[in-house]
Amino acid sequence: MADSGMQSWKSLALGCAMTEPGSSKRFNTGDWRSRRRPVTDREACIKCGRCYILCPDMCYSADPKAEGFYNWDSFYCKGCGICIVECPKDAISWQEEKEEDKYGPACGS
Amino acid sequence: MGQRVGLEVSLACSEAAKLANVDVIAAYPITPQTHIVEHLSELVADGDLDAEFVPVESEHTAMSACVGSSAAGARTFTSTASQGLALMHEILFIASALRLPIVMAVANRSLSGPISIWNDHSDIMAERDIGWIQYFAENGQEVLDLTLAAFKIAEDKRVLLPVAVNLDGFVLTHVIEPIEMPDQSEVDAYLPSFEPQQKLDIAHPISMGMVGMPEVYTEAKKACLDALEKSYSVIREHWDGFAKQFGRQYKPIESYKTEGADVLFVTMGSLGETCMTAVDEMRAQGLKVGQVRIRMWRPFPADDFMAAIKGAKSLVVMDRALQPGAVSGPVATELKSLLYDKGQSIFVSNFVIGLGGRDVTRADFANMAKKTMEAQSAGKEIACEMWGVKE
Amino acid sequence: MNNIAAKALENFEKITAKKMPLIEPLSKGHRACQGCGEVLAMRLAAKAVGEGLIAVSATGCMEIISSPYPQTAWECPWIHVAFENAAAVASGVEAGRKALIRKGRIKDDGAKVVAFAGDGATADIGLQALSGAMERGHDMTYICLDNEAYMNTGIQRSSSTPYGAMTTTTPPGKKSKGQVTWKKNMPMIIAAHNVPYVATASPAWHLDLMNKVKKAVTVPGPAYVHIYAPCPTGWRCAPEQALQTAKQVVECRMFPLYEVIDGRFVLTKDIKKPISIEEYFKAQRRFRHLKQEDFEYIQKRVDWDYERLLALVKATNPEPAE
Amino acid sequence: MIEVRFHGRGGQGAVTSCELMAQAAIAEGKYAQAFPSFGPERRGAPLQAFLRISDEPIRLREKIYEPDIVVVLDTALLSSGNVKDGLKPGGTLVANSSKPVADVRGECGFKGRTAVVDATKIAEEEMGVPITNTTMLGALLKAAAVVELNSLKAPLDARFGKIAAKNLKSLERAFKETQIEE
Repeated sequence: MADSGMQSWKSLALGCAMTEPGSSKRFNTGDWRSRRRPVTDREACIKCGRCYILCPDMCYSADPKAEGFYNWDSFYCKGCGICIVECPKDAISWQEEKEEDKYGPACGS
Repeated sequence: MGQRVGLEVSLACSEAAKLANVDVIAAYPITPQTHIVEHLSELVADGDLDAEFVPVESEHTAMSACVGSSAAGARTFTSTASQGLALMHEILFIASALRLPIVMAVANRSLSGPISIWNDHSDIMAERDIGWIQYFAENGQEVLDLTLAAFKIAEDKRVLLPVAVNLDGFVLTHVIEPIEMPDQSEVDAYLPSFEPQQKLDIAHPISMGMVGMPEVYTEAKKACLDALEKSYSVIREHWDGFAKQFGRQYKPIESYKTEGADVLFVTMGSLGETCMTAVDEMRAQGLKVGQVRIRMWRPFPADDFMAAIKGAKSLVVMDRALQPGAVSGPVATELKSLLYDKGQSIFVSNFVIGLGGRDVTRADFANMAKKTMEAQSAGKEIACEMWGVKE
Repeated sequence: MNNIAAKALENFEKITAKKMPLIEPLSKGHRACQGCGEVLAMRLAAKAVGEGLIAVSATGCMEIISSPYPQTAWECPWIHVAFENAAAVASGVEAGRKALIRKGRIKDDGAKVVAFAGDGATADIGLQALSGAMERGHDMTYICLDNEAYMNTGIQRSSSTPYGAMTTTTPPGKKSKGQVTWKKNMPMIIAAHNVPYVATASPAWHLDLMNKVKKAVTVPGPAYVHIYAPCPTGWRCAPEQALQTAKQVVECRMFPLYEVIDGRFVLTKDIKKPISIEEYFKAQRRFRHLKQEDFEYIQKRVDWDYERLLALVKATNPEPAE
Repeated sequence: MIEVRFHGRGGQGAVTSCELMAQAAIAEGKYAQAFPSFGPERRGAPLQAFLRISDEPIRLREKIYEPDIVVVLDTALLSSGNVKDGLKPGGTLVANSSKPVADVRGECGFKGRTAVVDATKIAEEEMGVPITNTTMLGALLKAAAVVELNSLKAPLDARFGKIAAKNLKSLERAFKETQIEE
């Protein structure tokens, strides 16, 4: 069972282009994290949005149910810790994480 | 009908690009191609051609810019020669892999070292595997016609591959000869505007030039290979269409006095016409010789070639480029491998001739035919002989 | 000196924390290393350009991590051709669109052609194509994401690697101190092309970075933005410290933030009380082998460069007549 | 010939584990091969590394599709499904996990011979870093005496210099603490 093609050559777009923009969204980089995840304490959070704007993997998105706060996305977070260092109020901190919890759906803090 | 003018062949090439109403020309000067791009810049400067003329800083950038403009959906033309073509080498493969219908005129000139600005085919022979459609013009009219047809072929949805039109440096580019200049209306009837199948468009974003992971690279190459192989019939179709529109018919393999010929010369490019005259003279002396000219080089028209040489006893194959360390010259190697596949054991002699601008005369053809017949009857082979080397 | 950029930026609308574009032309799921400062800088830049971005990448980390078939992280039109021709391809895209718009074949959708390339692709192998594109005056923006070495191939030195830094091809040893040449000053080289807008930026000041990119695409003609891009993997420092490093490099005056608007040098942040070079080097193992005399040499050279920049600011902004 | 496939992440040293084992085997006069799964490894991204050891010259350049042993350096990879693919019947799974063998088997759906050790804990206690590549070699040697343990000393010294001793200690501890169940 040597390497085989992933799709028929006839099904490739012209010039092997990728015609679905942002198809990487289906790729789980969350499993790159090991043993811990960043968690936001919304009491301390001042809604400055630095975690949202400074995350290299765009894991934070506005929480529709709580104006100004941000949800964290387990599916993409690689556990780099930039948000923890850059949060002006140290509202984000590491929390131990068991393997099975990693693949939960995108969840709020 | 167009009108008949005396025109330098280079300018006929530029006129073809103008008649095709190209959108972008990105080119860098190099002898002997320079007149093509100079004339284009004049046409643009005078408003005779509405196009962006991009005076790039190198041929590597010329082809890169052509990839960019073609990917943006613009009809794109460039031309180069020798070292310039060599400098484009890396990007030529990518242009075909991205299926971009760029048209390029190559004013064939030898490759350095030593540096030589004169004519032979070593530049294009070094680019055999780039995945482009490649064909040869043999005189000025053919340069204009085949450049026009190149856009039609390249942009056909069944093809969508770049096309290289080869014309011999100096021997064609710098010659004034009669050119039948078609009317714009005739050209517009033959060549519709370019409607790209996919392009860089913020309304329909796509990613071009992705990393070809091991799981897809083979299939990506197969798709391009298939397009090049299938382009054969589309080229025939559009050459026939050209004949209906303009009255001049082009075929993948052109034959001359092959009926009843024992010995056939095989030529490419501008040597063809001198060789035809040599055949006339030899026929007059009762020698059974004829000539086959390879116009379509990639994809190689195997069946047409086999049909054209039916009945011949020996082939005198002209190569105008060396293949150092190989069994024989590039064209001869191609033909011998084809003959082997077809179980044909026809005698083949191979001469590398006309390197670096050295002239090829009718006498050369006569002597090569004589030498071939002598070798064949003596049971000796001429695997690859450099013709006319001063010992 | 003409004032193309100044005129175009007259009523420039700044991006602020409140007025932040929501669009993300670079999407999630890309494969950058944990804590990659370069992908963050590219994300911010793409976000600043917004709707009309047409991106042209050079071969390099950002191209590889964002386009392993079939996963593309690009939500906007994107093309990658080769390593040394991002500027050339971009100039072709710009020329193609310009002709098609003029000939009425496509409508002017206001798209912005932006090239993204690393420091190697910009300062070394692609310098010629960049110089050509800038000199020809194409309406395009070129963004150099400078992580100070060839990271995609595994941390080899480039002409943009800082003096003294360890890379796999400038290893410190008995006979060597690491990189022995001074970092090539790309922004100055491009400014010398009389390009209407040149700027340097750091992701530590993300709004400044985004506004400079937005200005670059607003100014007609060629524009160049040189962005410091921390690389924890390549510089051997902790991923979470990426933006602290991006702050310190500016605060120690090694990477001054400024703009060159129609040839006028405008300092973004004048670092009056710089931190020491050692302070900046401390968190990065790529500098760990350096000694005191190295720090002194580097400090002298950094100060000299900074004084020269201040002189340029003064020289190109004459005092208002009394 | 014995074929071992290592699973780890960019930056965890899976390739180094293979290289150390190959060097040890070669020092013992055997033939060996160690190579990564070629590709743009990124820090954190899952990757594989391959090891072949044999008494005869090895004339194979394929990847390893049917390993005799699979070594999993990163616990998270156990549940990503493909670690056990192609494992030969009677082959052994060697895993870094703090859980008992039964849970490890459950996590990656493998019923065969399994060796488990909490390499992360050992590595942190012995070396202060959760890098498990050398520690897991102890578990590998416990699972199969592919090379002599002390053949690894020289390669470890050459590779890690001053911190080689700590690596060796961590490796030896893993050797002792590895639990194996048929």
